[in-house]
Amino acid sequence: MALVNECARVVSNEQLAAKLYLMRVESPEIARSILPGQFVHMKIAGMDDHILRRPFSVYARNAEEGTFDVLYQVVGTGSARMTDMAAGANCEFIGPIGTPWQPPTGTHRALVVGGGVGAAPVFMLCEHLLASDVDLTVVLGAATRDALVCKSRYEALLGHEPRCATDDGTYGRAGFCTSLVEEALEGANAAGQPYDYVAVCGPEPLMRIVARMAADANVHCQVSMERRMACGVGACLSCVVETVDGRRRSCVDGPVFDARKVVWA
Amino acid sequence: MALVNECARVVSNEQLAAKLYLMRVESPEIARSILPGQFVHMKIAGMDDHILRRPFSVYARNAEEGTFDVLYQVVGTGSARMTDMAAGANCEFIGPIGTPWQPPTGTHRALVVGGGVGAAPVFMLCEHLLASDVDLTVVLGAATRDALVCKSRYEALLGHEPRCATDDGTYGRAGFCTSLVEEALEGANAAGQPYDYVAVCGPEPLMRIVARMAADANVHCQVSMERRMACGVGACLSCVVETVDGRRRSCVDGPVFDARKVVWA
Amino acid sequence: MTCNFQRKPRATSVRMSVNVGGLEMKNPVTVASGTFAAGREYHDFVDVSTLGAVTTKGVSLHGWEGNASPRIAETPSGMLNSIGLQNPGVAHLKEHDLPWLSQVGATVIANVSGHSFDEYVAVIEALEGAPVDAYEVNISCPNVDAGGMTIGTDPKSVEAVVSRCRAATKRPLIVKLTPNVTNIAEIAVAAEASGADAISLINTLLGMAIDAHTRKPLLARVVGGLSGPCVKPVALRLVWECSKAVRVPLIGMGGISTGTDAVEFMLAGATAVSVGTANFVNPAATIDVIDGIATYCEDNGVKDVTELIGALEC
Amino acid sequence: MTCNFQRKPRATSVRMSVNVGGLEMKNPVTVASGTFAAGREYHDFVDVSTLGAVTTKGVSLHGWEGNASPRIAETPSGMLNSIGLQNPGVAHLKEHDLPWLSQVGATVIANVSGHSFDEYVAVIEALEGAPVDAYEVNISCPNVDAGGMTIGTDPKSVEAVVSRCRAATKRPLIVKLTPNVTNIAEIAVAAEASGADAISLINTLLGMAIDAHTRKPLLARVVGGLSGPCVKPVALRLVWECSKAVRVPLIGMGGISTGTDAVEFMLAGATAVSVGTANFVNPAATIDVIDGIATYCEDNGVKDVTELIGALEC
Ligand SMILES: Cc1cc2nc3c(=O)[nH]c(=O)nc-3n(C[C@H](O)[C@H](O)[C@H](O)COP(=O)(O)OP(=O)(O)OC[C@H]3O[C@@H](n4cnc5c(N)ncnc54)[C@H](O)[C@@H]3O)c2cc1C
Ligand SMILES: Cc1cc2nc3c(=O)[nH]c(=O)nc-3n(C[C@H](O)[C@H](O)[C@H](O)COP(=O)(O)OP(=O)(O)OC[C@H]3O[C@@H](n4cnc5c(N)ncnc54)[C@H](O)[C@@H]3O)c2cc1C
Ligand SMILES: Cc1cc2nc3c(=O)[nH]c(=O)nc-3n(C[C@H](O)[C@H](O)[C@H](O)COP(=O)(O)O)c2cc1C
Ligand SMILES: Cc1cc2nc3c(=O)[nH]c(=O)nc-3n(C[C@H](O)[C@H](O)[C@H](O)COP(=O)(O)O)c2cc1C
Ligand code: FES
Ligand code: FES
Repeated sequence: MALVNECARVVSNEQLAAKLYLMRVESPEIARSILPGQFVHMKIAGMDDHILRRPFSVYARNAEEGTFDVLYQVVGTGSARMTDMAAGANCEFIGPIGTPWQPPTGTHRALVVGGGVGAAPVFMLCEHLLASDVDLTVVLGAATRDALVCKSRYEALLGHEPRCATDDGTYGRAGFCTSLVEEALEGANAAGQPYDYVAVCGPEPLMRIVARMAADANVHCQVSMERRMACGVGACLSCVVETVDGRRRSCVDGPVFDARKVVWA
Repeated sequence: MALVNECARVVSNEQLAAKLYLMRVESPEIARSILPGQFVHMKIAGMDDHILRRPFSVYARNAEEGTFDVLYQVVGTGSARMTDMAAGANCEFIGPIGTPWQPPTGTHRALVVGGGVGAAPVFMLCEHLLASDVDLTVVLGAATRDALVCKSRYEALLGHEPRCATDDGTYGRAGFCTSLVEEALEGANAAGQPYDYVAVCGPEPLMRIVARMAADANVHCQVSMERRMACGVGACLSCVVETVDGRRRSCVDGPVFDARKVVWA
Repeated sequence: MTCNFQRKPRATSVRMSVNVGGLEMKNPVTVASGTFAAGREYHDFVDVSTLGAVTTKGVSLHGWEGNASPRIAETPSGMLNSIGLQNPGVAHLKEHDLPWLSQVGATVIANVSGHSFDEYVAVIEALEGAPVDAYEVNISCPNVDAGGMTIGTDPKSVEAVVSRCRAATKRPLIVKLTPNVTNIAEIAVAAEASGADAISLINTLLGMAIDAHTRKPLLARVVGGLSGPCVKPVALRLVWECSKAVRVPLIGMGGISTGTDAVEFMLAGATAVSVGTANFVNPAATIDVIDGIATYCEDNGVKDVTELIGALEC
Repeated sequence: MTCNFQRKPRATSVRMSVNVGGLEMKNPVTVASGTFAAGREYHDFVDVSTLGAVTTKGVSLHGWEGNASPRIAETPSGMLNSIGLQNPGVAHLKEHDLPWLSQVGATVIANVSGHSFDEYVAVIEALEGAPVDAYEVNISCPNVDAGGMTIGTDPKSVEAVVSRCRAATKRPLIVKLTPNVTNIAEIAVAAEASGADAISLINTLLGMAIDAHTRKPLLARVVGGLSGPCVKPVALRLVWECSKAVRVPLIGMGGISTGTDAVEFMLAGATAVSVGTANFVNPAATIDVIDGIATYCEDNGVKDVTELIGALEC
């Protein structure tokens, strides 16, 4: 799929929780062609002294209406500036970029883990897995109850609640969601119905631990690696990830990598 | 009068003609204390890669309501950005800066000349002269009829039309307003009622010619010199004007200078 | 909601071609090495055969793995990078990139790196049979410990490496200078005297960024190279100084994002220009720069773009 | 609609004082010479007696008239200036400015300029009886033809001028370096070896801006000095390199606008910092920087601001 630089229009941009926002943009080319796990590289208007684009995963898309959603967290200048963008504002996206999630062919049971805003980049994967009749377990982690902003969409998709953990115990399991992951893996093994695919997106320590657990359980695992990016299209080598095959660009050789290939920091 | 850096609020901001806008801001301290000919140094929000402030003369003020007006022309990045500022927007002004117009004590007849947006910085001077019962002639020049945006305010102030010239002949005298100035000076001399003060603000060639005419007619003349400014408060020496007394800062030793002191480029 | 696919420069009556020390370019715009890979990554946005030339990422003999991450940081109107010349080696370039560039019809400048004088020569020798139109010898990379910038700051070592490269090829030889020197004219003169057909500048300014919160540098390698609009005033000054010091043509770069920026470099004395960091912001920046130069020429009655070279009035 | 009149730093429990080569500063923040005149122009906004020190505009023996206009140009996240050290001479400083500074209770660093080694010494001698707390010898101005930067780029002339200034005074002697050199460490070592009590850096980066439309340089003098946020990465790198090369304290500057910027310079090795171009943007920038440093210290459990000096982890 060829990359495009699409001049898009903000459809809506609403706050979901402290520092968490959902932006919907009209961007038909990208909406049409983006695959689960791919991302867009956004030029945020009006921050002329900050020259670089910002990469964001696509949370969901509506190919017919030509829109896609980005779930974003305010962490710095660019994401703060995004909160000011009203419906009708213009912005540019390069996309669709990167490797999509690739469940092994013949996957029957999959475990999908999203930590923090990492819940967004795995949502389209879950849609895809369900459409392929895969038996799906979803684990979501967040710092606190209010930050579990993707839960309702997952509920609607799954027909039941995803398994949730909050660091502060205000919802679901108290503590990190890795304990839920461990239980899921063990439970499946005990039931003689092991997972054949784990996908995880979230903070790097979370991904490292889940990758380890999956390896121990002998389940194929993919992770989505974030790096600071300049070009976002594979040209500048800003964004490399250490892998057993050497340094690989997270923008186009990833962001989705086979977890066994990643050399964790 | 001490300088302040006032955080002000835009009250209105409307287009008057091609590339000409009028902005009214609420800025009580500056509105209260500014004198005719002084200016403000504006920090335009949201152009972070353009770090310098922009100097603007004050066109009019309302001390009671705490507002003042700036008439501005779109010439570059900053002035273009200003056109986007809606009512309620914030901006910062340092002011009131610089030397005011100083008609000699005992002035009876004054000639005031404003070329282009230079019509604005002399308006408060005209108010002051009329309040002091000075016999006042106003000459305005502009490129074309539509650019004579100050005419109606002058009409209301004077009770009659100011003398106007347009470069393209679409209103008043065709050609540069210097011919009107020459006629006024000669007429006054011929009538044995010479002017005792000429004030001129506009493009430097205009000011140079009017200064020459005033000198020839032996009338005290003041001019308002614009320079690119960094600090705007007299500290950086960016803005010097060549004078017979050496290089002088246009921001605080000016912008209003005795025309005979200026060494024209 | 508009997308442009594989843009090409628009038609113009202006004569746009330039000759850079024997290298014919259809217009004065190439890309800055390391910001455009070997063109393929930008071919969705820009028909790379329509550029004056594609300058490839720096290549060494057997390849280098570059520096640790993080490798970039954003700074006011610019960025720092410490990629460290990661590259898979000259054989890979010959096998994978040059055939593709040749097939799409691109003019190619191969940017050459080395840890030693011998390595520079070996890379050129390896490329002599390959479809390359000119070499750009990078003696100015601030991100490697041996070779790179250390060679480019001393006229003696500049002479040594340039004359050896000169002996290795008859193709146009461009020498790329670092701005991190006291006296650029002295370096440029040394390069010219040793056989350079053209000089390109600037490589990045050495800089550093710190995260006050973590008390750590933002780059794993601590220091890196500054590029983007913030360096434009320094780059223009160095191009102007070089243009007064040497007769060979110059390729100017440093913060060029628009046609107007490019015109400024040409007025300061550059025969051609490179677009670097701007590609990251606007993937079709190269075409916008070419079109912008054409517009400037049309608006100002310039029939041949070469009229701009060194036309600064001062 | 708020105005602040003559701001002072807010109260803090953090120990804010620093000693720069014998100069006691109540906090680490002074102003960059030439951006604050002798303080009076900013006293409506900032109580200048509350600054670590006021560094005065460069002064020569009999005064200079500086360069022609235009003298400034805006550039991406920065500005160029070619003021050319316009100043009314040391007698004027002694008569008009130093008494005022002394009366308001300011700590004073006098920035000293000269066209010759003799002139630097003569200016210092003229100031020896005056209320000055330290000298900053500017061997780095890019905007004058004689003296200035030409002295500051060669270790030999640095040694010559610094040792002569050293002999002329027992007061703290700060030497201000130019960034336009290949090897800053070599210059800093020369200054230290010749008796400098402290080193300040950076002066401006030499740059240029062109108006493509008129085909003329934007500065009458063609080239000028680049300052503001755009130079911060270069300045930080040079401070860090100097901090590894010398033992004397450093005053860091170049694009500092916020407390966080100042902390970054201190982490890189500066004992104090100067606020320059930022004053033009925000006339109370100095106070915001002091308060910002205090906030950083409070938030990070730093009881004494000197704990920050050189505390970069890398
Ligand atoms: C492939 C990919 C997909 C992403 N998807 C999402 C998403 O769906 N939702 C979301 O909220 N965020 C996502 N991110 C992270 C997002 O790109 C950064 O939060 C954003 O760039 C920060 O910009 P800023 O200007 O607000 O922060 P800055 O002011 O630039 O920096 C603030 C902090 O964020 C860190 N940071 C900056 N850029 C990155 C980056 N590219 N990766 C990681 N950390 C960074 C900086 O080191 C700094 O600590 C993704 C990143 C990548 C690489
Ligand atoms: C004391 C004073 C009073 C002024 N009063 C007014 C006023 O009432 N109304 C009005 O429209 N303009 C006024 N100006 C001019 C105004 O400051 C400039 O038009 C403005 O700064 C341009 O900013 P910009 O970002 O739009 O243009 P830029 O993009 O910065 O530059 C565009 C062009 O304007 C020129 N320019 C930039 N700054 C100045 C400057 N300070 N003086 C002269 N030319 C400049 C540049 O050289 C360039 O050619 C005044 C200037 C001064 C010094
Ligand atoms: C990410 C990145 C990688 C670079 N790699 C190289 C390189 O391999 N060889 C080289 O000569 N210059 C390299 N450079 C320097 C650029 O070619 C150019 O000289 C510099 O970035 C200034 O131009 P710009 O401001 O337009 O980017 C690199 C620059 C960047 C930003
Ligand atoms: C308008 C202006 C005038 C300056 N004059 C002097 C001077 O007289 N003496 C001097 O040592 N440095 C002078 N400088 C350099 C500053 O002191 C400082 O080193 C430089 O601007 C970098 O700091 P900044 O980015 O915070 O401005 C001047 C800088 C500017 C912008
Ligand atoms: S961001 Fe440029 S290669 Fe990945
Ligand atoms: S603008 Fe700084 S002295 Fe006038």
